[in-house]
Amino acid sequence: MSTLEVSPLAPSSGASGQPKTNDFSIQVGTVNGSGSQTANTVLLRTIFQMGIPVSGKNMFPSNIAGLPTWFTIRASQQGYIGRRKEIDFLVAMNPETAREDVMNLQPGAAVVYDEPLQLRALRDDLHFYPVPFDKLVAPVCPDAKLRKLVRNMIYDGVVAWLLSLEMAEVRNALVKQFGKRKAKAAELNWGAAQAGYDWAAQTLTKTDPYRAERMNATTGKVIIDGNAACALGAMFAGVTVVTWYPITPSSSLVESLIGYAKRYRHDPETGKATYAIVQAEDELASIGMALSAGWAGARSMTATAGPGISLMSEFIGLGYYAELPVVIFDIERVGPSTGLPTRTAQGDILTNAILSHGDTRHPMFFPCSPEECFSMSMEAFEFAEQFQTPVFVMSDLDLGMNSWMADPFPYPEKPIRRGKVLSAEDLEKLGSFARYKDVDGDGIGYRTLPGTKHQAAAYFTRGSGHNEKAQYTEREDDYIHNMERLAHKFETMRSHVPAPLVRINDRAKIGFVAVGTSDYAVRESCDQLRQEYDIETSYMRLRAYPFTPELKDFIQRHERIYVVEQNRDAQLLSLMRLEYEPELIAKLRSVRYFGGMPLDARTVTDEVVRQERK
Amino acid sequence: MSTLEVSPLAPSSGASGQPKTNDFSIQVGTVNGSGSQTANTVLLRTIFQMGIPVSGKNMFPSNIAGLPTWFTIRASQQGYIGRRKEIDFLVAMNPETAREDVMNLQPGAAVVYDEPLQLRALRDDLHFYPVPFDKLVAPVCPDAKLRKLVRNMIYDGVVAWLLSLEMAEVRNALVKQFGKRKAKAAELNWGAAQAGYDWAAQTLTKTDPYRAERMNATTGKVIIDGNAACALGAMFAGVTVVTWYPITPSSSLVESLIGYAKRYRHDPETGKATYAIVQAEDELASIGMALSAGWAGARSMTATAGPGISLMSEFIGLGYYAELPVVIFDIERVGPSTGLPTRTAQGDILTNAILSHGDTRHPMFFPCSPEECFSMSMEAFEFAEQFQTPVFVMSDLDLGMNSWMADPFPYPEKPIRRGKVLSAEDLEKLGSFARYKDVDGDGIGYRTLPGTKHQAAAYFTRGSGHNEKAQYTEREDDYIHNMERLAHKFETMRSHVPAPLVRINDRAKIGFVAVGTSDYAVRESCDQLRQEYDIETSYMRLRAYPFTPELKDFIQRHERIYVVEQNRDAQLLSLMRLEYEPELIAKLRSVRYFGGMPLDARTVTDEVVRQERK
Amino acid sequence: MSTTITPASKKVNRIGLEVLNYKGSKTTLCAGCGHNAISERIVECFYELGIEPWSVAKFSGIGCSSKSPAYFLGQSHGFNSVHGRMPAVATGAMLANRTLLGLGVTGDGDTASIGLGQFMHMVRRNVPLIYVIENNGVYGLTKGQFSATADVGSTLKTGAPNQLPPFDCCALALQWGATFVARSFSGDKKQLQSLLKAAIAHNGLTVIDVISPCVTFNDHDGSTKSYSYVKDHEEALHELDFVPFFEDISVEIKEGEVRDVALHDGSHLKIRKLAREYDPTDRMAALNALEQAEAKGEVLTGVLYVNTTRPNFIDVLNLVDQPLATLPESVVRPTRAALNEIMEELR
Amino acid sequence: MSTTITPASKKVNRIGLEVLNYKGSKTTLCAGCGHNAISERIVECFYELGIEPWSVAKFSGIGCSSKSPAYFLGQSHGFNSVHGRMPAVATGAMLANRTLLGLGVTGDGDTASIGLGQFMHMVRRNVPLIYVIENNGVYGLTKGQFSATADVGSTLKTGAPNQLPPFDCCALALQWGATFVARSFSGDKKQLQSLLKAAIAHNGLTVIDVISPCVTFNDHDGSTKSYSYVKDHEEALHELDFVPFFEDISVEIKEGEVRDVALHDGSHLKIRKLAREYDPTDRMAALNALEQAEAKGEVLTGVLYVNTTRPNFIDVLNLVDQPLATLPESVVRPTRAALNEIMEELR
Ligand SMILES: Cc1ncc(C[n+]2csc(CCOP(=O)(O)OP(=O)(O)O)c2C)c(N)n1
Ligand SMILES: Cc1ncc(C[n+]2csc(CCOP(=O)(O)OP(=O)(O)O)c2C)c(N)n1
Ligand code: SF4
Ligand code: SF4
Ligand SMILES: [Mg+2]
Ligand SMILES: [Mg+2]
Repeated sequence: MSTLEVSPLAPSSGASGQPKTNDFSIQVGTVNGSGSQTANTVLLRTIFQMGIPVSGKNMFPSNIAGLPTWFTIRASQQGYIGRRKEIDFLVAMNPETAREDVMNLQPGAAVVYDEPLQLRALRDDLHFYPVPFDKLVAPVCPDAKLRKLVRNMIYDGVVAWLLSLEMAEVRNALVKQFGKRKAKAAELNWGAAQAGYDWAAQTLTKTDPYRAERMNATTGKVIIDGNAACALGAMFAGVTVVTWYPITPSSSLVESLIGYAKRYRHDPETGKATYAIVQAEDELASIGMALSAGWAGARSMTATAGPGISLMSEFIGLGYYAELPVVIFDIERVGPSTGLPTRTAQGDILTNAILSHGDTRHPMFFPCSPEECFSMSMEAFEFAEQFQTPVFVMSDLDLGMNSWMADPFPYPEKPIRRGKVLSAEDLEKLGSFARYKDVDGDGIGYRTLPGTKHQAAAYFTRGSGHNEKAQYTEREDDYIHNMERLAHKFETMRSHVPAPLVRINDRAKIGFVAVGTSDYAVRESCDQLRQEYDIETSYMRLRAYPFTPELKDFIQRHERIYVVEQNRDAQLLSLMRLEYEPELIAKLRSVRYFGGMPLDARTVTDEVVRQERK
Repeated sequence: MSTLEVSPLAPSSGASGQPKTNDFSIQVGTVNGSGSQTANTVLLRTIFQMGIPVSGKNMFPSNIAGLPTWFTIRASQQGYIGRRKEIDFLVAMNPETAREDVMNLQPGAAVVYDEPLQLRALRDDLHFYPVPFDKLVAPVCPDAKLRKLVRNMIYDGVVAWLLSLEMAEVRNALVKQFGKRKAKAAELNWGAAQAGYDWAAQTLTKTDPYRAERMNATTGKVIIDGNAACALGAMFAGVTVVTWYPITPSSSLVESLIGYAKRYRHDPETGKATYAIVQAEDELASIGMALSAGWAGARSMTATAGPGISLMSEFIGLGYYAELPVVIFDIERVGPSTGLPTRTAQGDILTNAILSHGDTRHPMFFPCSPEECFSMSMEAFEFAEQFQTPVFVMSDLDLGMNSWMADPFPYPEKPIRRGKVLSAEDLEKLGSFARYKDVDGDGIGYRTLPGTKHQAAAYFTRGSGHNEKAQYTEREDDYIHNMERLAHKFETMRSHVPAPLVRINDRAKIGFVAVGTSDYAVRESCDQLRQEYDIETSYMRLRAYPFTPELKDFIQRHERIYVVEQNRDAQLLSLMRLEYEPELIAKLRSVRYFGGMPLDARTVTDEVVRQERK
Repeated sequence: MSTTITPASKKVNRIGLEVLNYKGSKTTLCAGCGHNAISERIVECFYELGIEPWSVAKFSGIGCSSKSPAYFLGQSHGFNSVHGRMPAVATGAMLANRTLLGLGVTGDGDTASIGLGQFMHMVRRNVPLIYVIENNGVYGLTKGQFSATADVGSTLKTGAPNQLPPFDCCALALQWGATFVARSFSGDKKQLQSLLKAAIAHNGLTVIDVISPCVTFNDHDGSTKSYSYVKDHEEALHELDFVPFFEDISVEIKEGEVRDVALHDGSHLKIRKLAREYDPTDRMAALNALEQAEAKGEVLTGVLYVNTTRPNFIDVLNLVDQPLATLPESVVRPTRAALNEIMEELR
Repeated sequence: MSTTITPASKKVNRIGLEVLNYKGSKTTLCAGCGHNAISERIVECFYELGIEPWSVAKFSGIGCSSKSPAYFLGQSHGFNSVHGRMPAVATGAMLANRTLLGLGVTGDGDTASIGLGQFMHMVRRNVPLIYVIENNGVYGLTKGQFSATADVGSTLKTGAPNQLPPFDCCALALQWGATFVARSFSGDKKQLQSLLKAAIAHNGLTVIDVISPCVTFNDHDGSTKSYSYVKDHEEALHELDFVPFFEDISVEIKEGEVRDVALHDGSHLKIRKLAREYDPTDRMAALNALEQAEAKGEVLTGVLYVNTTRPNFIDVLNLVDQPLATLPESVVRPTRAALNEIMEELR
């Protein structure tokens, strides 16, 4: 049948127009478990190594093999690395989804596809490039068993030719990917890539406008996922007790920590570990171990996602009320209940702020990049020990599991501070201490660690009523006094959490407020609004809860504030509603998306324009 | 030493003034486990049987025996049965607390106490009545082992004489208390009561102004605690599966249900049970069983308190998202974590509204009296099945475990409705159905029960992504569509939840809003504000979340709204802040109390006056 | 070219249903996953015994294994719940409707890690339910971490060895109250079939621990749950034969070394003794056998324990025979007189 | 009249502390509660062995039993956590500081009902810890409902009988990884003392199930956990004698029917066999003994199982000898070079 499809197949309508350089998005539609990961990463790295700002996002199903998966790569000379909905360049390898994928394209997009799929018939406004993958793979990969994997490298070659990517960088990327040890595999794949490239060069005529051109916008940068960055932050923060229970999308955080700790956290002489990483039986156990390790003086953490958060809530309440330091990494995913485990969201913001029964409030940090995953993880450990309370680091699947460009992480120059801990010597001087007394007026008491060699060191920790001396009490006044101190402690946090980042635009009547990965869409949307609608905007990216005074000022400064977030119930905006004056609340508008894909700028821009037009 | 204390001991200062009839509060300070419960209940019932509005509240510690306990009885001809802080009449039996109890009294109060405690020396502005309990008990109770218990009945006799309570009613109360079976015990106690009465009559001279006088304000009424009333509501709602895990203050709810079900829910022929009550291994199991029983078509429930709520949160999220009916009785107690298990609070309001990770919203019913515990329990079961979702009945320790006057419960006249359930016959007509399709525009789909004999009956229930046909999906549009329907379903609830009760005062600039047991303090406070400060008030008692349109109107109607609640973080007010326009929010003020005692009117009045003066 | 319909596919069972009526939606598990084989056995058994699909309720937790109920018995209600809490979910549904045939399918992580407490309490209650553990020693769905049934010395793909002793769900089950306990291997069609059929006939809790290799994360040499390992180390306790109550028994009975276990519904489980005498009604003997097998690195399969006398949880609760779920108002709402009586007592 | 100070109260132990230093605050439990007796034994043992109070960490869940850590060792840090999750809490603290002497005190509800899963996983890990179960078969603090260790046939005050079989925490512990397992009775001062002392010397998880009658809710005739019942049905496995490592052993050793178990710190647990031969190192034998005792309605007390070879969880994790909690920055923060190396790999 392939005779039916003679390339080049320029679109009858939708002229290709002037070349689009370093500004395109590629989507590869495959089946998970088919080993397309390598081919996709190589494609990503090639563009990265050509100095072009790039990001890669993996849309994978919640199963292990056989279901549709999409990998999207966005190259952007302006440095937009958030998701872009419109696909310019489709590589259709999955028979199940190829047709729908093609139908979703904008006119003028390009489609590289497996010839037998006969997609060409579907539309006449696209650039079609049918590729006989099976024919091409056979010669370069004699071993039939391996063909399924190597096959994918062929599209790397074809795409390389079409986008004029540098094959030298494709090779470098391959070597990087396979490392020294797997040189043979690297060669095999290189062969396939070349075969694809050569075939394309001989057979195809390029009719689409997309092309890459070397820049130098990525020099010195690294590519890393947020989970690995959090792991590094924890390791350099000196974490000593890590307890976890596997759950997507948080597992890879602890798993990469395991890998790094193996290399950098063993005693050179004895080979013994300076850390404990324990896979618990469930999240009740993992948080219980972590909390109590914090109680006993360790820098402790756990990582989880939605369902784990729910299971941890009883213990988190104990942590709040008994005042125990621990860092909880919540890598958010979609949904109540099991939801969509492999989709991204910012859906635990409100839940975590008040997690557990009774009156509670918990601090949250919101990293938006690998750099911040690294730095904020370290800050979170300091903060947890300074305030003797559980701290949530709120990441999400998009940040945690996708590949991001980042500046190399700076080595932490500040020494580790362990908070208000009394040593035996201190006790010798003081004679005694009252665990829950607000000595310094900041709401934070002094604690001692079990094992402190002093008769006055001991105190009794409990989740039931206690007075300043940590003695059991059911007295009305003791209880109220203690709860008011806890509220005061929370107020103290406002001047110690990471401050927001703000871009004030004096001509702007409206401002954006967002946290975490919504940042990329918002930043791009600011430009879209200016360029397409000349609407000027200011922008404040919050980096923590409780909110700092800057947020209030920012709201006051503007007529309308668009709070952008990735959940249904406007959870971030809700937290603002809880504490602000009506005049400020009156200015708050909500832009929400909760479909599980990384948030894109167009969605934000359209919604803002819609509301502005009202 | 008793020679030192010759009664009568009128206060040197603080003249007794004119008699105070049917308006006094009695506090009995004892040690828990000392069997004062009987004596106190008899005292309560005596006043009740004399037709005087009365309430009894037990302030007990979180242990089983040996710690201080206070029982307060309030008699009020005006019908105020909320807590009153000021004690008029103290019965001091506990050496540990007697002194502090006496020091806390208002001038002019009366103190009946165990002579050896020598309290008289403490103050000269009180009416002291020392009683030689040991001397009096010996003759009436030969068996020394029993004296500790019988001893308490003596103060009933003494108090009866001092307050001129009718001994005939004391006897009736005793008989009622012990029932036919324990006639001997009743006689023994009766003897003690008489001994106390006779001794008082001969020895004491009454100098205090407090006295009781027969009324007819209690005719036909019953005395019952809220937990028993909820149990009866559940039984008459036709509950079939009850799962629980013991926790104060909810245990007695299920325990009284066990008692009633044993009597009224067994098949007369076979003696088999028409219900299952299962003590689970913990709250994860109890809610899991209850949810799934609801899924399978049973009317199911569980009862718990704070810590149990936290443990249930993962399953509650499943119940919300998979749409499973279940009723959860949350008998609120004080605190985050273990807190003060035997003190009362309204501290789970915000937690329960959004319980579980991700975007969730849950309906809550707020009973404030035994009558409503009965009626709302029944409504809750209907509502859970109508909306196919978990419903919280928000009671508290004060309502659940204390003794309340109530009108006899009316027999439910409405037939039981089971919501949108398709039978085999329905399916035969329809041919097929889509579990999560919004056929009727109310956001509620139709379900089938497992075991329905029809090929089209089956569907697959899951907490992961599902489409209208209940098929697995990870599609963006399916997920958004379903979550929006769930939000719509929540909106539909507004017109089906129990409506608020409102008292509009046309001359009032300010209004109260409260739920549950805060009602008694607020109603009394309204009168205090009028009488003492002539401040007129309107009052709306909410009975459910989500809020109904009436609340908005009520807020609009008034200049300032005082939201009264028993927690630190203004949780009820927070829920209003989440959904109302700034103009309405601007009117909201907060009156909070979180010390664990039942809320009293004076606390409310003082706080309102303080804020009004500002 | 199109395939011609073979008569086989038109075959129906004793209640007139085709095998198609017992299938579920297409599996999304890995090709070759042991779980898929188990799903197929389930389809066959329910088809062959002619069970009404709508009388069955399927339960599972979370995991690859727990996904599988979507892939069999598509005409039965299914409840894929939360991780590790399926025992409570199954118990609740059986309380609501005792006439359901409950079938739980779960994983080793779901059961022995997060779910161990609920599993043990379900066992203690002897909830009438078929509880199938698809045991691969790893967390498949989260990409291959160890579960609490991973054997000492088995290694992850990364090469990390497991150093903690495994829980043996069969030992736990038979020691603490389950009344039918067996072990099998996803690759052993015949044995698994007779076990499932016997389980369907059993009245009480059946626990079947099925070694079900994870071809993606745990089918390498280091793993004691790999196909090769189990094939080499499997030691079947005995040959099994199952006679449904609607088949004539006499013809089947063979004298001699055959032990016949009569199940509550009149069907028979016939166990042909192998060399060693093995009495499946002796709990301690069963424990010892498991202990010895483990010491020898063997996987002991077959019926480990049967108890046909202990009452199940529903009987202990003395529930009426009809499903509680659908009792009429007249039965579940006490009379006006009852309410008056209660009110009188409270006056 | 005032009491004159007796010389006894001035006595000090080998580290110069008075018994007062080992006491806690006044108990708020019921007079006569078995738990109080256990608290007293703990005070005596730690005093007599001269343990530094500040080297001990106390853990508990929620319950009357779990309140008791406030009533002994007032100079030790204590953590009264949440219901049923003490195993995780104790494990976390021991990970943070391996030099602590961990003492967990909990109840049967806390351990066998809500906490069963965590208990089993702690056992599997052999966490170095003394885990004392104050077993009264009921929930004391919530006023007397059955726990999962209530024996079949025992009745509530209301007369309701328990119909489900009990979990035997000793059987569970010794079968799944605990390395020192014993049972005792709160009324048996001498035995409980030597068990606690041996536990202090043991390196690994010690589980001591102490029958501790609830005088308020479960000390009536129907109860198999009542004083009278245990007194009548107790059968001590053997006489125990404990020799701390700092006492001269030779003089103590008696030949003949005495079995001497050397514990890791050099101290000795000497078990005098009674009539029946009993080998506390044989797991299956221990299980059988428990099984038989239960059948006979006996309460078997003494050391049921000892294993001095299995490494504890801290050793399995290969942790440094110093407490992780207080390792210096130089040790826990990798070098600048390390970070550079990592960044280079990511370029
Ligand atoms: C509360 C919670 N924690 C963690 C997870 C993540 N999770 C999903 S499946 C799974 C393990 C499944 O292992 P197993 O039960 O053995 O099933 P298998 O995939 O091996 O068949 C985990 C930990 C979850 N879904 N819920
Ligand atoms: C999550 C949770 N559920 C329930 C309770 C209520 N509760 C307190 S103690 C207890 C049982 C204690 O029984 P046990 O462990 O045997 O201790 P005992 O009082 O008998 O010594 C329960 C159910 C709780 N505190 N937390
Ligand atoms: S990952 Fe393992 S368990 Fe999961 S489907 Fe694949 S083979 Fe089966
Ligand atoms: S209730 Fe029972 S367990 Fe609790 S303190 Fe009293 S006697 Fe002890
Ligand atoms: Mg598994
Ligand atoms: Mg107990």
